[in-house]
Amino acid sequence: MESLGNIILYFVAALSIMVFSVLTVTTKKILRSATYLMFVLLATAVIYFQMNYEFLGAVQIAVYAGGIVVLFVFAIMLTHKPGKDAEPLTMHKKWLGLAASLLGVAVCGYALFSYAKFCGAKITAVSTMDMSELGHTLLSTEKLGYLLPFEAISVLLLACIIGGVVIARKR
Amino acid sequence: MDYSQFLLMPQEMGLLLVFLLVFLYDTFLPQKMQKALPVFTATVFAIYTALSFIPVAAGEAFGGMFVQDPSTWVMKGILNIGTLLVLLQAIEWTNSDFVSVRRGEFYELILLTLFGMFLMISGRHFLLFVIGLETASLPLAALAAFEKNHYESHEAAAKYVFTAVFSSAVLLLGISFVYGLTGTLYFGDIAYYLVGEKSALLIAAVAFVIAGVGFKLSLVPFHLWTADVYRGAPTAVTSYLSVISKGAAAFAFLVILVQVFGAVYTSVWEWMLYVVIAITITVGNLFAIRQRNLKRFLAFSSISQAGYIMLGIIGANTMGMTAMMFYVLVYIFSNLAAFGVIAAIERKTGKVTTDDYNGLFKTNPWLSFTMMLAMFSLGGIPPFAGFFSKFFIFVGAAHQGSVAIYVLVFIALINTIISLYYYLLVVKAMFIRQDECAIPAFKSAWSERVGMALCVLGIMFIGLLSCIYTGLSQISEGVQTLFATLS
Amino acid sequence: MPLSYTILVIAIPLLMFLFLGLAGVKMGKKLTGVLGVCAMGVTTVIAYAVALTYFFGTGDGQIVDGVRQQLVLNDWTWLKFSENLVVKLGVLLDPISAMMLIVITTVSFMVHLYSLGYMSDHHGKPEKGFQRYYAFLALFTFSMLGLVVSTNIFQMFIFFEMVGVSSYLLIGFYYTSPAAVHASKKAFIVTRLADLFFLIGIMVLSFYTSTFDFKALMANPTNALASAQGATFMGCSVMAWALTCIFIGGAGKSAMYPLHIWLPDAMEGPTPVSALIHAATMVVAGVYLIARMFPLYVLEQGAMDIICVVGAFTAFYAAAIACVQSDIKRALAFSTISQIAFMMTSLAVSTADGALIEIHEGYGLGYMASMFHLFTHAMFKALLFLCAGAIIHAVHSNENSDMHGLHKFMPITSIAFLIGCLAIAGIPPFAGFWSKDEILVACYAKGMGWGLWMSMVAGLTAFYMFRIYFLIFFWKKHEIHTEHAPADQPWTMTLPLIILAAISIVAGFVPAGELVTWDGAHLHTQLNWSVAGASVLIALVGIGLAFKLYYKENELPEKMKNALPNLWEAAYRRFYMDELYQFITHKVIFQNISKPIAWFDRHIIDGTMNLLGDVTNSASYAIRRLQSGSIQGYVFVYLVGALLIAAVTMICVMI
Amino acid sequence: MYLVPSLVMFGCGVFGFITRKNMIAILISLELMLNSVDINFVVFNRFLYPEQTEGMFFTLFAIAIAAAETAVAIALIINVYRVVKNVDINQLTKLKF
Amino acid sequence: MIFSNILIYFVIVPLLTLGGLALCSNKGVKAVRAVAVTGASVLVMLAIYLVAYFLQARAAGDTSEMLLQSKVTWYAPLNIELALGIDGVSVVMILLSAFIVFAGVFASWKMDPLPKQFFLWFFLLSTGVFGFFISIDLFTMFMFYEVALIPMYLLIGVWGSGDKNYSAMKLTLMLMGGSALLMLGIIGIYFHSSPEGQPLTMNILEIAQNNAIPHEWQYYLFPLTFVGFGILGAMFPFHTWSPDGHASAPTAVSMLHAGVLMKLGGYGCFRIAIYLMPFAATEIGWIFLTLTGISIVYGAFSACVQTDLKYINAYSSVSHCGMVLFAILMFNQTAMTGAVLQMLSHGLMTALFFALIGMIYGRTHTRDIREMGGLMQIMPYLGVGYVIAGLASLGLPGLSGFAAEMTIFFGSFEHTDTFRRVLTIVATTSIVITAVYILRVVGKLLFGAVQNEHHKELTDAVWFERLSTVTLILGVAAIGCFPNFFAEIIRYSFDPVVEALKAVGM
Repeated sequence: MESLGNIILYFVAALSIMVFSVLTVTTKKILRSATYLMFVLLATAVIYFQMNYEFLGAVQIAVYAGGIVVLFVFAIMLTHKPGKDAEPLTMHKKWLGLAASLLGVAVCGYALFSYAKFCGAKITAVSTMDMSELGHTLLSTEKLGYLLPFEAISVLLLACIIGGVVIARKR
Repeated sequence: MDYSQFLLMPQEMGLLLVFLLVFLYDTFLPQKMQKALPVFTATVFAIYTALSFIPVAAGEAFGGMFVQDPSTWVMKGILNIGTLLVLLQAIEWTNSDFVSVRRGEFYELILLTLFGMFLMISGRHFLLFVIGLETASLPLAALAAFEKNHYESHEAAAKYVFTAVFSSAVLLLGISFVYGLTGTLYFGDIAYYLVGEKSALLIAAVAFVIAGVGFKLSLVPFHLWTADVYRGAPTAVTSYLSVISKGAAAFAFLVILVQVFGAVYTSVWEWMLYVVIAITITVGNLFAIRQRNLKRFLAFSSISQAGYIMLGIIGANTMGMTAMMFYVLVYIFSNLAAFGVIAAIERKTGKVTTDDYNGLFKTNPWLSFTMMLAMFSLGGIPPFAGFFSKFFIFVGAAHQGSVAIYVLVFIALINTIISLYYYLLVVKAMFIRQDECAIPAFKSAWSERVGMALCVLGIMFIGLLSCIYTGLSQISEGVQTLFATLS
Repeated sequence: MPLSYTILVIAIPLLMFLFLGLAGVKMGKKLTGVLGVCAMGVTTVIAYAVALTYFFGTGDGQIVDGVRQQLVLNDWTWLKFSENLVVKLGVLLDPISAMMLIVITTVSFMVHLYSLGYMSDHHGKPEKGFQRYYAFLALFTFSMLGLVVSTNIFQMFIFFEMVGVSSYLLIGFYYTSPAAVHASKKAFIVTRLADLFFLIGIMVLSFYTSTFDFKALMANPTNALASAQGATFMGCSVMAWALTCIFIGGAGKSAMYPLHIWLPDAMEGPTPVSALIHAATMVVAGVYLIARMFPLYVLEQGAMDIICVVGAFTAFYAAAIACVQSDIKRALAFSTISQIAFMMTSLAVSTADGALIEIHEGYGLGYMASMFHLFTHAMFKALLFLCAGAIIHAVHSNENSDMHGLHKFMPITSIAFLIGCLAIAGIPPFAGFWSKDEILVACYAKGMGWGLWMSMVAGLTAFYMFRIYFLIFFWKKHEIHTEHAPADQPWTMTLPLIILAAISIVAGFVPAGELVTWDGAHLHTQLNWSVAGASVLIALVGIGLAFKLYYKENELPEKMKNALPNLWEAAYRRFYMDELYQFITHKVIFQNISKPIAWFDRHIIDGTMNLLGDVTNSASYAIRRLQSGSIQGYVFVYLVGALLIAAVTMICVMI
Repeated sequence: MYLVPSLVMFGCGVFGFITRKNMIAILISLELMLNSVDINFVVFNRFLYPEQTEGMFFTLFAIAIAAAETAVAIALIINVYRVVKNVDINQLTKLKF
Repeated sequence: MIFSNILIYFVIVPLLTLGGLALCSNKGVKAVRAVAVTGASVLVMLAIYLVAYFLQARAAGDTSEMLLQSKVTWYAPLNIELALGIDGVSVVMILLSAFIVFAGVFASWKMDPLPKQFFLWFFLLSTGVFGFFISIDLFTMFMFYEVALIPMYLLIGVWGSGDKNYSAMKLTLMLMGGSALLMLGIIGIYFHSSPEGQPLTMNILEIAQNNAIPHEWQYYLFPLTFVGFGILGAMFPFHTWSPDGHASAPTAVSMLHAGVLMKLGGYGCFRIAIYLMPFAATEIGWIFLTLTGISIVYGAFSACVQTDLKYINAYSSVSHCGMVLFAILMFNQTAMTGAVLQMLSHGLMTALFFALIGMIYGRTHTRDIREMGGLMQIMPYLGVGYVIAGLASLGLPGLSGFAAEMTIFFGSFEHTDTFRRVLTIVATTSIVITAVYILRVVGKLLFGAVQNEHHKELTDAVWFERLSTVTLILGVAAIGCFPNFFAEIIRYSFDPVVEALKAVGM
């Protein structure tokens, strides 16, 4: 795991996450913003893969990069008006945003990095979870089993579907 | 795979069953029968509510992820009652012209959000809790946008959904910190790992969790969406948002704070909550003073009421828990009575400001009477239920015993005077002010009247009948394990 | 007649008051008047019977060892303050109260009778409040009788208040006249102020002696004084303070300087009322109070000295003012003040050197003289006032400039008035001579200076009385202003004049020394011829002077007035005492205390309360921007709020 | 160290949320925030508690939740677009004070 | 069974009256009056019976602190009971309330508009008042206390006059502010009501018995409760609701408020603040003693320059009620007895005043004394009534004020320390100032020439007005003539509290 390749890969992924994140929120063109988001999400998936959470990585790509970003693009297309994509930021808002995000980063960063456990924590034993095990856990009713959340999220999705229908209906 | 564990959650299952019935009715029955859908829903839900008070076996399911105990049972019952009242009051509205096409969805969404709240109440695992929370909030955005012919409705929905998602991001961040600290998401286990913990990460985690749940409860400074959404959303949805959603969040909050973070009560969150409560009550009241739109007004009033509800939590004792549940119950009746009147009048005349209510007593004495009782109850005037709930909540808080709590109670009491002021403004408009063009006399629909009558009964008798409080007290005494890790 | 009937003397007027007050409106005038007079007549008869029985009877332990005892006849608990301090209402008979019963009932009866005529019309119009008038008269009579028979100092206080109120009601009888209303208000408030001191005095006294009861107090005055041994306040013993305060209470009722200002104004009331209340009875309540507590006062020389000085000064002061008044009732009022001051002084010149046993010569004499003078003065001053009433009734004016030369028109009145004047001037054998002589003797006993001073005042008395007399009845020919020529009044008014005149002639021969003494024992007095002679001489000089100046119209008075215009003006304006009071009440109390307090209340206290409301409102207004309507703003507040909570807690917990 | 990207991502999300005018851009910022939380979970799971998988599962569900949220939000945005004919967040300030 | 206790009927009867009124139709004013009169009469009869019962029980040698005790557990988890009981003080207070309610009904005979609603609120208020006096449980006392307060808002707001919105709001908020302090105080007392380990209680007698409130807590709780009740008792500087409130309130409401409601303040101060926290009372009572001393003189001086009849009375009430609290803080039997006598006296007398003012106002439509004059000629009945009320107020023997004030002064003077004595002397000066303002108003209002020609056409009182005032005048005279009857009922009720005070070194 701790091979140089892995490290380089990680750095590439981490760097692209950071760079594209910044680009996502600073670019003036909305469509580009969505594209950068996709890069961020893909880079995230890379990190997941790198940590041996293949399933998670796959879901990330499928749902996020594949689903959500496409949704975004559709939405942009639907609402986009040519020539109106330039959105100059007011200075006032910029400072507010910067202040809030810096404060957030500072507080969270301090909280995370002051926590002793994290310093020097290494990836130790790498035990991959195979698909069947994962599936069983997902449908288990024991402790550390996720049947109930699984069912619950189906209700959530159902609710969101109905909600979407309500919203989307013309009348 | 022990699916019998689902039997431990009869209330949730029942609710889903009601949902299914409504769904099937809505989907498959012919158009001409659709008009009866609201009544059908209300009836079925009433039956379900009555059944939901059948005591259920306490126990854990899904490895401790889901807990059914007397307190969750009664809390769900309380929410059922509230929802029933909301449904009753909504009947007439959902049959109105612009809404009737979508009335089926209205009921379905209400039921599903209620299900989400049940998960919040009973969930003892952060994942389940978050799912519950989302189920309880996302469809509400759709509900807020229900009145398509009103611009405000859209704006309200947008505001709601953006802040909701943002707050859920913050909540998730907090939970991720908790996970980082303890490596588990089961409430009981977290508490175990947190004993003696005192790190910046924990503090950040607690703050973010408070922020995330505080959003639902609309605590200051996480409250700013409240007024706009209440104002913009259809009144039925507003009333649902203001009481049911709040009640569920309050209970879940109690569980999280006491059970998960109980070990760090004095060291971390007591003072956080202290400040939050103080400013919540005060700011809510200060905003409420100037409101002329009754829905906005009730939004701010509900913010300060949330502060009072939190007083039951900050004491972190069974007395406070009893008081909190009692408060929620009373609050449901009081607030729904107010919203019932507002909804009825809004439906008939479209008027929602205090000035429109001038001279209402002359033309519509019963509505004014109901409204007055609601205001008095919210303001904590005996012999109405609100007085008792306020008193008990103060007692519950003061039971904690520190001087700081007494100061907090004092602040809250001073605020009751401010709140009384604006509640009396409404009473003044109805009873004292005269207006040539007062709202003309009209007859409200039977369903509204039943709803309001139930509320009035509740306001009048919940306080006087001590058995309710006593029962709640026994129940919270019975779940003392919740407070086991309290430091 | 059994002494226990005394209670009737008090009860009948009370019942009359209630009856006339409640049912009077429904009754005719005649009936009311006759009923009132009859009731008063019965009361008078009973009072005489009781008093005579007391003075001359011997039964029931009235006299023990040659000393006439104080008898407590009824004692009903009215209110219990604490185990010791119990307020009782009862009847105490002793020489002075028995004497006062006679005085009060006599004068009251006369006035009742007189009023039948006097009050039947008011400046020619039928009097509307006739029933009310009789009810109030009965109330006053009741209060005054209750006062004199008080068994304890608190009962005395109660009835002090009661007579104050009756006086208030009667002065303000013509309530449509602003002057009368003002006068009644003034009378009440001034006496109330005095009563405040009375109350404080009672509080102090009763605190140390643990009793209100006169009998208990007077039985052993040394003990009573000793109970406050060592307790001092501002260098004087508390008992001296207490007794002084009580004296101030009495001084208020008895119109001693500087609390006399209400009495002249009180003449706004109907004249019979002035005769009854403001000449004969109520105004002597203060003297009576001191006399009642005489054993205590005598042992507290400091208090006694104050009384003495106040009395002597007031006597002169009032007499001086009386010399220049043109309103006959006012002049008589100042004369009353002066005469009461005589009584006060007479009481106060009594001294006891430390122990009660060593009786000074003037000790018992002053007391006796004072009471005797009280008695005679009541009679002749009532006479004078009733005469004045008759005159006023005839000419519808109080000013002597409207009178002059009435002798021809009202001979009976004139003669009665002359008798009154002679009596007050102290010409033998009229009543005033005897009593005033005793007073002067007592004064000379205290010291030559006191005696001379009081003799001079006596001379002044003769002068001003005859000045009035001459100005009314002679001076010049009467000019008829009204439709009818003035004439003697109907019998109801004339009869009392005659009776009182008769009493004024003979009252001096009452053996006061044997009947009215401080300890109930006989006091053998004899006329001190040197003092008597001197005083008669002075009186004659005064009368002569008055005759010279005022018998016939001449320029002399005007010249005198012009010679000392300031003095005359000052005396006419009563040495500006009213202006001083006016200044204190209106400028100081109303303008500088009440108004600022009211302002403070409205603007500061109430303003603070309103400010709280305003601050809340403006705070509400100030923070409304928070609710900007922008989602991003909301989220910003949300996030910063959460982060701040976290950060602050971190700082607090970590440090 | 693995948390730095997530931290930056979260910060960017906040920044974007507060500064952008376009509602869709705001939603994109939100996605960043949600995603950063996911990374947190995964990193914690892998580095601190590798023996179990709760973080991973939480992320799994969180992705689903995020998807649902996005769907509802986008539906609403489009709905708003229908009414006010643009997606400028500053339009949504009619309800205030 | 609690229903066998006569006391509970003091709450039930007004409630039944409420029910009866609710059943009346909105149109028929006759039925409303009939129900109201019936209710009020029953209350008076009950009260008289209660006095008789009390005297008989005491005469029979029943020396327990509270008579007619009975209790029903209400909120078991908090140990809240519906505990009833009366001592002499409550008995006379109930009597007073009953009489004033009775007189108030007649004073509002012609209430317009909405007579039914008026009486509904009116009787709700009386329910609170009676409930307060019969309770010996902190919670129920507090509850009834607030029940009595809130109808005030509507009674003033709807049926008042002048700047009624402002006054009603101010009155309600200030009194509710007081009750907020009170609630905190009660909660504090509750949590220290028993020694460690024993169940907490709300029962006043038990709390007093336990005497477990730590001294350092008493320092906080005493001011809270005292000021809480003191606001209702119009204690300086929290009296400002009183002038405005009274000025705007309709007649019967002013009567009830000044006559009864303000008494709740004094009663509560004694029953809760001092009785339960004797230590703090002795330690920091002097602060409040000073304030009440100021109240007495301040109120009187303020009244001197007012021109509105009701303001005069309101300030006069500040002065008189200050006397009540002043006497209560003197901590001895005599003064405290005087305080209760003063409550009775002030209750009746002020009610009488307000009744008369209401009747005069109803005729002249002004309360400004500068615009009136010579009313005695026009309406002699009301004039005489006013003079009697005035004389009672300035302390004429034979009317109620005198006996009460004297008892207070003599009781207060029993203290030997200079501070209290000086205050007592200061307080006594009020009798002069009172005379000044009373006579001023009587002189301007009733005497002198008629100021306004229109007033000459006015009529005198009619039968129900007469009945109302006569009831009160009789009460005033009864207390004035036979004060000992009342004092004897009251006096021994103070034994427990005086003993408690002695125990802490008073």
